[in-house]
Order: sequence, then structure tokens, then C-alpha cells
Amino acid sequence: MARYFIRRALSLIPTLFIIITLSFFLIRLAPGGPFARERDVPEAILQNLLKRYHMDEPLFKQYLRYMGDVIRWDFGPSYRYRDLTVNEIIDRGLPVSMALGVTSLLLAVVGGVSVGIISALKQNRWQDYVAVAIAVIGISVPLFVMGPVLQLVFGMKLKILPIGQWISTHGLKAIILPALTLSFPYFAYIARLSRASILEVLRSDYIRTARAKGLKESVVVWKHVLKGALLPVVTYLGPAFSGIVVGSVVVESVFLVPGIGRPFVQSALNRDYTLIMAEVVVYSVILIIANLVVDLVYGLLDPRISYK
Amino acid sequence: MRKSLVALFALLAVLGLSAQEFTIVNGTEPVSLDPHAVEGVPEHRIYMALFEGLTVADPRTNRAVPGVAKSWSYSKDFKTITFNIREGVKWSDGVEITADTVVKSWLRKMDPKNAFQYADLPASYIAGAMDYLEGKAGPENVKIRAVDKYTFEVQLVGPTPFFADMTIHYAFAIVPIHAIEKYGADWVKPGKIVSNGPFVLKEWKPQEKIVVEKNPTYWDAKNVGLKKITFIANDDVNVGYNLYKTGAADWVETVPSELMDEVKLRKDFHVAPEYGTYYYIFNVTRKPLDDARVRKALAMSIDKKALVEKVTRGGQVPADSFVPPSAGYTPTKGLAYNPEQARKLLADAGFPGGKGFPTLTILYNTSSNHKRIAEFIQAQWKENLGITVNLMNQEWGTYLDTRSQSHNFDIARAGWIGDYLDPSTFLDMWVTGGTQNDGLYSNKKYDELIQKSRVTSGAERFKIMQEAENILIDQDMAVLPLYFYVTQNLINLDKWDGWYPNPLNTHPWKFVRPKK
Amino acid sequence: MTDEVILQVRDLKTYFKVDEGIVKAVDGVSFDLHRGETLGIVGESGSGKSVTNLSIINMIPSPPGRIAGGQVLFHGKDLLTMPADEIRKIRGNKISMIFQDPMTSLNPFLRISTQMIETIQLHQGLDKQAAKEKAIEMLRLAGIPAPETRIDQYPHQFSGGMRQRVMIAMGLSCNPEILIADEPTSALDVTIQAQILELMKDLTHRLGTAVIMITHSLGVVAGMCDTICVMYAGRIVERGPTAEIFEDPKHPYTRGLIRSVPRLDQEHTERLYSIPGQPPNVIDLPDCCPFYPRCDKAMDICKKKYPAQAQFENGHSASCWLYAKEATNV
Amino acid sequence: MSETKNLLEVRGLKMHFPIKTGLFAGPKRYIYAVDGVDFEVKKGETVGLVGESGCGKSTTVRAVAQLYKPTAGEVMLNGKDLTKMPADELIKARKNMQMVFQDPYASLNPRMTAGDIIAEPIKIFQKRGLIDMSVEDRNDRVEQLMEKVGLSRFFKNRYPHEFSGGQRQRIGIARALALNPELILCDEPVSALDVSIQSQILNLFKDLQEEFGLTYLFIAHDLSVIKYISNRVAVMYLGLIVEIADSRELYSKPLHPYTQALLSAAPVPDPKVEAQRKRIILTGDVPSPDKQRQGCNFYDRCWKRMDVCKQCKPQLKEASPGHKVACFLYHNPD
Repeated sequence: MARYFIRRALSLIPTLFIIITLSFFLIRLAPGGPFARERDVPEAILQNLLKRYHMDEPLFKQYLRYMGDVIRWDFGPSYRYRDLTVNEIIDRGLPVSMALGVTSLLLAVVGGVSVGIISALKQNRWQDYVAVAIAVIGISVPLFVMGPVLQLVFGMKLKILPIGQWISTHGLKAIILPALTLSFPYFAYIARLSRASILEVLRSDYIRTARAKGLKESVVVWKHVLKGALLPVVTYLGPAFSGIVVGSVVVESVFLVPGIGRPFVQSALNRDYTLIMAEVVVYSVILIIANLVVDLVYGLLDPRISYK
Repeated sequence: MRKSLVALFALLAVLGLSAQEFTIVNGTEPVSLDPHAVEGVPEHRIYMALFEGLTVADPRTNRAVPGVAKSWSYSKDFKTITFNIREGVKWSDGVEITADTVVKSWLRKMDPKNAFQYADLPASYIAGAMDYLEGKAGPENVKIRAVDKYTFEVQLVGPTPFFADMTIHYAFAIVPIHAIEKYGADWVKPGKIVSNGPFVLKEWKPQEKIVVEKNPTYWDAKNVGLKKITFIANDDVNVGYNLYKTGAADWVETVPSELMDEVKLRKDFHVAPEYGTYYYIFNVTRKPLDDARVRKALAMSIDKKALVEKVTRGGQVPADSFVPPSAGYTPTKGLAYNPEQARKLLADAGFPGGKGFPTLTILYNTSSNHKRIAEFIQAQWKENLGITVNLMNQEWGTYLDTRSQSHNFDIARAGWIGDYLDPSTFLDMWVTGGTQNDGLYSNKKYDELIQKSRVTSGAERFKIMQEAENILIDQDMAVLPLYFYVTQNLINLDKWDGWYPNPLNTHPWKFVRPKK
Repeated sequence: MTDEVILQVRDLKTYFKVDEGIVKAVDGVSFDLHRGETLGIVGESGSGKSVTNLSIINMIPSPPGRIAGGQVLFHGKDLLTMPADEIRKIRGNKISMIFQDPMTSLNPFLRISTQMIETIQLHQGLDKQAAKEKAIEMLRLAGIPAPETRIDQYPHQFSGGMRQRVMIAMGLSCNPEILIADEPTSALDVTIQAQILELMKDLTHRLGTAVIMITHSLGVVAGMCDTICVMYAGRIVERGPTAEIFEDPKHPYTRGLIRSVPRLDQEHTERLYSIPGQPPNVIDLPDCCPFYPRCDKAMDICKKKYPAQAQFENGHSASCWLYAKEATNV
Repeated sequence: MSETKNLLEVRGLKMHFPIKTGLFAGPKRYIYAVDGVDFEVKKGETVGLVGESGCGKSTTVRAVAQLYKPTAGEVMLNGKDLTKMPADELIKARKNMQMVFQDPYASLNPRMTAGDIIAEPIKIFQKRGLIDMSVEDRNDRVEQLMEKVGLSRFFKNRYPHEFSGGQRQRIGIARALALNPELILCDEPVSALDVSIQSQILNLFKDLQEEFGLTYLFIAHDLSVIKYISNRVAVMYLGLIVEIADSRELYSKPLHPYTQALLSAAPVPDPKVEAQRKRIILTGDVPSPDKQRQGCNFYDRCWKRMDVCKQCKPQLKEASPGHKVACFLYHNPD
């Protein structure tokens, strides 16, 4: 198990190397550069800027220099935000984004699984129909619609939750709407997924065995159904986390969350090469680790899987 | 009874206090707090809270009023300006600001090693400064000096009667050299930052907000009406508008264009002419746009009144000149809407009824507003001239590259907001080889007139510039002005005083206060 | 086997509602089970034998299923009207079940120990340690080598035959009076089937457990069962002691079934007998003999009315119009 | 019968499947599903392949049908080696060799009518220009085949789900007959069927064989079915044939301990017989064919094993004329 983990962790390195290399060159293929402005930068200043950021050097030398820095986890200065190094931007935004992402994931999992259980156990009754309806809404309504709708209802009509900004301004209340928005599609999908898989497990032979043993229905559900039924949910957590991380880019803008999602968009628009690169690396690491964790959890839950 | 009265007063006191707190939806995250490193409107607003240059913008006219300099005077030829520094003006850490501070500050801005954007603005006007910026000469070559502790003198490349107005701009900021030497790039971080504005930095949460508080050591602190300002970082217009509507913000500029009809009815919505122009650039090197008759035909076949009334709908002003009107300067008359004449010009150019006219492309950066405008113009040209143009949108960075670097376009949209209140900020752009001259326009006469305007002054200077603009627009139609921008602000002026609609949309914080 | 009847099934009816109509999966099944008896229920797929077994312990999934009538008297008490928590005390305890597919009938996510201990604890009130010891003992009885260590393993670590041994150990762990075995060897290889049948025979004889053995294999019932019920289209068409059923099958279906099976121990000099036609669709079946379209002795009456039960010697009976004279109630 | 020529000869057939493993999982491992099998099928006879799950009988038949590319060995059909045939020739050869599968529902396309399913092999060969037949002729042929396998021609336009299990298997058989093959490979064709239907289908196979002179290679795990249908029977265990003989001979005088155990384990539907039978109960499970054994594959479970069985692998050799067995009880190690 430990060996498996180490091996998977080591396989991160070539993956990251390829990601960094590809993005380094691809980003620079896009037209425009970090110093393009509506008010054109005079040649003299442009030259000064290029020199300052070593962008007057041959590309491959820049690449080597960048690689050298990244190995030391130094992403260099932001071309856009002159007061901050890229590391500072990431260091400040990442905990925020992670807090939002993890909260959303928890909401999606806890809410989705609960609704899935209820609707599976009450199959074809009103509870089930309500749950299925919610799930359909969740899956079909995009984030950038869901967010403003929640803002309108809870922030502007009911005035019980702030429509934007973060914990430092509004306290923990601030996390509710963005996390709800972000988690909703995943909540809906997990509800559907767990409903279907609980129904499937309920029909399985081993549940019939459990009932034939005289176990109470509650024991049957909690002890015999859930563990097996939730495995597909665990498998989905990897993609869900990726989705949540990517979705947070939209949600951070709508709710003014100071995470790494907004700088990601801005950095791409601004051609802020170092920041884009760092965002790509950070997102990649998060996603790879998330998938690794999901695999490990899956292995812990399903005794049939053994890691060698 | 007495108890409840006390409670009432306490409540009033709290309300009174909070009425001195102001929140603004400030647009995108500021790129920096360092006045020399900034560019852009959100940064400018923060700059005006934290720092003060030699001059401050008048909240109504945006002309210079005394700041760190208590007064200034030009030499007779307007080639030298002398600022008298207010004595005893101190940085927030107690260090005094002297003429020497100003010299070092300006040199820092133009230091090629620092590579600051907008360094060309002072460098273009101060004698010897361009060579320094371009690395051709040392700082000693820059003709600024501290005559004595409180006298600062600038020698200019030519007569520049508007130089004092220019010094409102953050490119002329005064910075705490002693703190920068001590902390390096970190000097702007909370806890280290030293400033001299009416407010000091309290809190900076990147991507979220910046909070500033009244600076008790500010020389004019007794006239500062706010205790605290919060700048919310936000790049979504809808969210900004919602924040304003819920009362979470006191001021927001730019409203969602799709909500314009609703917003226009609000009492707290203020539309005012802005010192800026929305226009199309012709790539004059490309056929058939190299023919002035074609360009004029294109210009005269657009009903700009219909454009602002039916398309932009935000109170914008149809523009026939490139320079917006301002005190003392009457812009050129330009080419009015005249489809008849336009068709004739096109026929003269060899395209009667639009026949044989190649399919040109309008380039714009991706945005629904730009798209709607382009579609309107596309339809106008089709209708009035019988010619077909394509539309092409590009993402911002790509668009800038196409427009400014490769010049690989026929017609491109652009917009320009004056950096300071003088026609030169518009007209300097179009000299041959100018950095902003993306249409590659070149006219010897025009260049000469602009050169001449730089060494003349007074009414004569405005006349020369008007003549130049006449060549640029009426004669050559090098750029096609569409409308003058307007400022669109949501702020409740029944509640706030000291805030006035103005042409540069510049609203110094020291004047903003709750209404009595 | 004694004369004491421990389970009486009386006119059991279990219907399922499907889109096309009502499936009368079990339609009036009656039989007795004596203490220590091994009763075989034989029938082809769709004949209702598995539904009968689930109905006995009231485990028909509802909807779509419904027990439409009848009684299942266990020591005189009707399991079908018993409150849920009371019947749960009987399930897995007095009456336990093993199923066809040992690969899927054990919970793959729980250790064998967990699955066995929970049953023993539930019904016998032992503490965990004692329950585990009991479970190990049962596994040993069921022929699992090294049960002390294997008990902590998961089902996937066992082969199919071993899993069925675990199921048997689990089913017998509370000393049930009745073990219902639903096709317990159909999924197993012949050599393993022989092992498991041997084990079941041995253990149930030793523990005095009555067995209801549900199977489609005539070979399995021939070797295992004291009594046989033959089911066709939801009804028992013939019942009697195993020897008599094979010696002298009364119902044309039983007879045809026995003759259809190729025999290992005989030379086939001629064609194998085969029953013509297809098994009936049990949706909305009319009240006739469901076998008449395939029957080589069909008479007019067979199409009109379901035959009454005819009684023969030794408790042998059949529902067929051929024996109308012997019929007890027409 | 021994005078007639061999329609199918299988020589040294091996089918090893690699086990899927990770990137860093060490040496490659295999499932030795079939590990050197020789037998022949004479024209017009039925050879039964019998054994428990995992013994390799299905794999053998699929390798013969060239559904798998065998790891080693020859499959000679009418004297030509299918394993070395170029693709286009193999297609022609396939015309002569058709398969009937276990699960008639899974092996029939649910979106095609019975008539289309039966006509499909003909259409495929028509497309390749290997058969010249008019549409009318083809329809006649389909109807004729349906009647032959006991289906009314009026069922032609029905879909598989409208048929019962037995009827579906009849469709499968009709499809197999469509191209007039000589050899039919039957992979557990009656295992999924109920007893009463099973006998119908077995009789159908016999009738068709008589009428068309078909040759069957027939797999079943049910020894009585194999006994009924086969002229000769090969018993497989862990990828090898352990005994092969004339059916009557094998069932009356089984030589290999495994064959003996298998026969004794199969229940007989007669309580009197059952009461008197002595069973040889084998210990343990059928092992997985994931390793090659030095000695006899049956050694671990054999109730007559000797020391030599652990060391050497017995070869399939004639113990009496036409009766081959791989066991050192009957011949000495080489």
C-alpha cells in the first residue's frame, strides 16, 4: 500500500513536467503578450520591461530558467501584479479556493448522498419525485445562472445572506451562497448517482441474504447497502473535485471570492505568463492528488481492490 | 425615558459614524499600490486615497488645485514650471516631503531599470528625460531640480501650459524614497507602506478588498470628510450593480448595459460627458482604405445619432471630431452624416453603388457592446453604400496584438480616454510613427502642426491643434470618431457631497463627505 | 423426519403486477413440511418455486409483488400476518435461507466474521466473542479449513464452493428448524456440487433441520429429498414421496420431465423424449389446466377447468383430470 | 467410423492469455487456458468436450473457430491450417464452420428480426461476392431453415424478445445452418435451457445431423447431455485433455481418476440408483489455470496420486484402441 502510494506519487513528476513544458510553450504561442495595452507601450519602456523579466533572452533559455525556479517552487514575479510574487498570489488565494472547494464537495457529498438515500428508499413516492426534480434542475442549470439567482433570492429579496465577498467581510455566512452554487450540480449528480446505485444494491442478492437473516431494515441499509452503494460516489469524487475546482473560477467571480480562480481568468486575459503557469501547475497538482486520494479511499472501502 | 434617549443618541452616533464610511465597487483587482507601477482607473482611485502629488484634481473641473505644492508658476515661455512645496508636509511615518523627494520620485518613475508603464508621459515633456528613459543618458540629464528645500523646478521640452494639470496624473506621483530604499519592492505591503494622502492603508485582501482610513497626519486632515473607504475588487458589472442595490456599496461606475433602461430611470444615476472618444481606426496602408475619399464615404454614411440612441443608449454623444470639446478648445467640425455625398465620394473613388468594393473586416475585442455597434455600422454601410463588411472579434490580448503589433486589420474599433485635460492627449497619437498610431497614418503637414503646437502656447496653440485635427478628420479621415464617452455613475448625491460628474471621471477622496 | 408438521403452507397466492397484467407467480400452493424432512420443490424457470420460498418468509418485494392469499403456518402461527419485527426474529433464526449464487449472496464489502456474527448476535444474544467462536465452529463444521483465520477474510478471497459452505454455515448457525435452499448448487461445478450436497445432507441430518430444497435438477432431488413437489405455472401439480414420484409419476408433466432428462447410467438407443411446446406465460392465465397445450393426454375438460387434486397412496397426489375419480374435491 | 476422413484436426493447440497488470508489476503472467490439446473430429460424428468451468473447453472451441488467435498449434479444417490462412481465405473457410452459442438471447441482435438474423450470414457472403443468390431464393432459404428448426415461417418478422429461450436457440441454430456448413461448433447450447426444452433442442441437433450429415464439436458441462449427443467424448481438465474415448466406452469404463470422479459426482434422476451409488468426493476446488505445473495438472485433487505424478506430466496415450488417457496408472512415464 505504502509502496503503491509512493509509486503513484512519483509518477506525478513526469506528468507535471509534461504539463509545465507544454503550457510554457503553448501560452507563448497565443498572440499578444503581458505588456500589451490599449494605450500602446512605448518601445523604450517595452524594451525595459522585456529586459526586467528576462524576456529578451532566447525562449529555450527562458524555459530552462523557469524550470530551475519551479523546481524550487518559485514561480517568479507576476507580470501584472507588480507588488506580488506569483507565490504570494497563490499562497493567499489557494486556502480560500480550497476552503470553498472542500465545503462545496462536502455539501455535495453529504447532501447528495442523503437525498439519494431518501429518494431510493422512498422510490416512486413524492420524496423521490421531489429529489429527482431537484437533481434535474441541478444538472441542467449552469453555475453562472444559479449564482445570480441565489444572490437575488437570498441576498436581495430575503436579505439574509451577503451576495458577495468573503469571510473577512461577512464571516462564515459569506461561504454559504458560493458553496451552494458550486456544489449544486455535483450535489444533484451525486444524489442521482447514489439513488441509482442504492436501488441497484437493494436489488442485489446479498441484500436479500441480509434480510433473510432477519436484520432490521435500518441495519440492512446502513451496514449492508451503503458501503457498496457509495463506491460509485467515491469514484465520482475525483471528477467532481476537478469540476468544482474549475467551476470555482466562475463562482469566485460571481461572488467576489478572493481565491485563485479569478486571477486564473485574469492572468489568461492579461497574458500574465508566470501566473498562468503557476495556476496550471497548482490546478494540476490538486487534481492529480485528488484522484490519487480517491483511488486510495476506494481501495480502503472496497476489499476486493488490492494495491501492489 | 432618559435611558431610551441615551440609546437613541448612541444609535445616531453610530449612524453618523457609519455615514463617514464609504464603499466603492472599484473594478478589477489593482495591479499594484505603488503609484509608479499602477495603470488603470481602479488603481487611480486607490492612488487618490493613499497618495497626493504636487497637485490634486478639482472635483468639478479636473483642473489642478494645490496638493503637496501650495502654488506653482510658469516662466513666460511656458518652458519652465516652478512648484512651491508646502512646508511641513509629512509622510505617514513623519518624514518630511521636500523638493528633493519630488526629484527622486520622478527619477524613479523614469528609471529604465524599473520599466514602469506611463513613464513616457513625464518623459515626453520633461527636458532630457526621454534619453534617460531610453537608457541613453544618466539621471543627471533630466532637467528637474530642487532649487531649495521647498522649491522644485522642471524644465520642459517646449511650452507646456497644461503641465500643472498633467501632474494630477499618477505618473507624476511622489513616493517615499526612504521607505522604498528600506523595504524594496515590499514597501507597499500593509504594515510597511508609507504614504502621504488623505487616507492610509488599513487592510489589503487581494482579490477582495482594500480598506483605507483617514490619515490624521495629512496636512489638510481637518477638511477630509470620510473616516474609512472600502474598495471592493470586482470585475463583474452585474455583481457590482447588485452590491450597490443592496446597499453594500455607495458608488459604482459602469452598469450592465442590458439593464440600462432600468438604470436610466434612477435618480442616483449620473450620466456626464467624459473626455474620451469611441472610434474606428482605418488601416490607411490597405487598399482601398488608402483613398481618403473611401474613408470619408465610410464616415459620412454612418448615422451616429441613431447609433447612440438605438444602440449604445447610455446618453453617449455623437462625435464628428476626434477630440471632445473642452474649455478653450473647439474641436473641428468633422464630416456630418450625408449618405448622398458619401455615395458620390465612393463613386469618385471608383466604386459606384459599392460595386467592386472589396469585403473589408471590422475587428473588435470580444464584447456584446462592440458587437452591436459593429453590426449597426455593417448595416449602415450596406444600406447607404451598398458594400459588405465582415465582423471579426478577438479575445483582448489577441486583438491588441492584431491592432497594435501586426497591424493586420482593415478597420478596428478603439477607444481613448484623455490622460489629462488637453487636446494634445488625443492629437499626439497620430503623428507619423507614433506609438498609438495603429492605423499607420502619416501626414507631413499634420506632423509639422503638432510639432509646432508643442512650442507655442495660449490661444495660438489651440488654433494650431484645431488645424491639425481638421487635417486628421475633415481632410484625411484617418480615424472615424463615433461617439464621445459618457461617465455613468451610480451614487446617491442626496447622501454624499463633494462628488461631481466631471470629464475625466476623477473624484478625489479628500472632497467626498456625507451631506449635512 | 418425524410426523410433527412444523410448516403448513395453505393455498398460498403471490401475484405480481406488471405492465401487461397480473402475473400469478404462485397461485394456490399448499404443502406440509415435517420436522427433519427434506422436501424438494422441482420446476422449470417461471414455475413459481423461488417466489414460493420468498413468500414463506414474507420477503416478496412490494411493489410489484403482493401475497394475495393463503397462510404459512409455522408451529401454527401465520407468518404472513405476523408483525414485521416478529417475523424478523424467525428469519435467519428458526427459518434460514441459502441462495443460488454464492458469489453474489454474500456482502462483498464485509468480512465473513461480520456477516456471521451479526446473525448469531441478533438471534442468540451472545456477546461478540462468543458469537465469533460459534461462527468459527460453524465454519469448521461446514468444512472450511483453518476457519480461525479465514473468518476474518472477505468473500472474494473464497472460491465459489467455499462461499456456499460459508452460506451454509451461516444459515445453520442459529440451529434453524427449517433451511430453505434455493438452487444451492446450480451455479457450481459438478464436483463441487457433490461436495455441497454431501455437506448439506450430513449437517441437516446431524442438526435435525428440515430442508426445503428448490431446484430444477431432477438428479439433485432424487439423491437428496424425502418428498417432492412438482410445480408448473404457479401450482403444485404433483406431490409425493421421492421414490414414488420417480417410480410412478402420475401427472403427464412429471412423467414427461423425468423422461426428458438424458441419463448417465443408461444407454440411449432411441430418441430422448421431449415435451412439445413452450412453458406457458403466467400472465392472466385462464382457469384451466395450464399444461393441456403440451399434454399428450389432454382432454376437453382440461381446457375448461383446473383439475382437482387426486389422492393416491402414501400421500402421493396429482392435479390432473386423468384421475378425476380419485379427486377429493371437484 | 474410423475409416472416414478427419474433418477437423487440432494439433498442439495452446491459448495463453496475458494477465493485465500495472506498469511496474513485474514479470508478465498468463492464464494457460488451453495448454497443448490434440484431437480430431471425423466427418459426420459428434465429439463432446466436457469438463468443469475453467477447464478450457470454451477456449478450445473459440480458438478452433479462430475467434482467438491461438498461441501455438494447428487447426486443420479439411486438411488446411486455419491459423496460417490469409484473412480472405479464412473467411471462405468459415463458411464451412459455424457456431452456436450458450446464451441465445445475448447472441442475437435485439434490433433484428428472426428472418434478418438467419439471413445475415448469407448477406455477408453475398456482399463479399462469395455467394450468388437472389433475394427470393434467400427468403425461401430463410423460411425453409425456420421450418427445419421447428419455427413457423410466420415468425419471420418477430424480434428475439418475442421468442422463448428454446425458440431463440432454434433461431441461433438456423443462422448457423444458413451457409450449409459441414462443422458446427456448439458452445454449451443447451445449458441455459429448461429441462423440457433442452431435450427438444438436443433432438433437433440429432435430427439435423442425420438430415444434413453435420459434424458437431459439442461443449457441455452436463455429462449426461454429452453422453446423449456424442459419439466420442474428450474430458478436459486445466487446459488439457485427460481422457478421450468412444462415448460408450468412456462412460462405462472411465480410466482417468478425474473422469471417474466427475461421473460419480453427477447426480442421476433416479432415487433408487442414487441410493446405491458411491460417490468419489474430490477435495478442494478447481484450481485456476494461472500457472504451468511440472507434474500432472490433477495431482492436487487426485485420489489415486503417486509420487511420479508430481514430477512428470502424463501424456495422452492410448490405453486401449481408441481410448486415450493421460495418467500414469495406465502407462509409464517416458
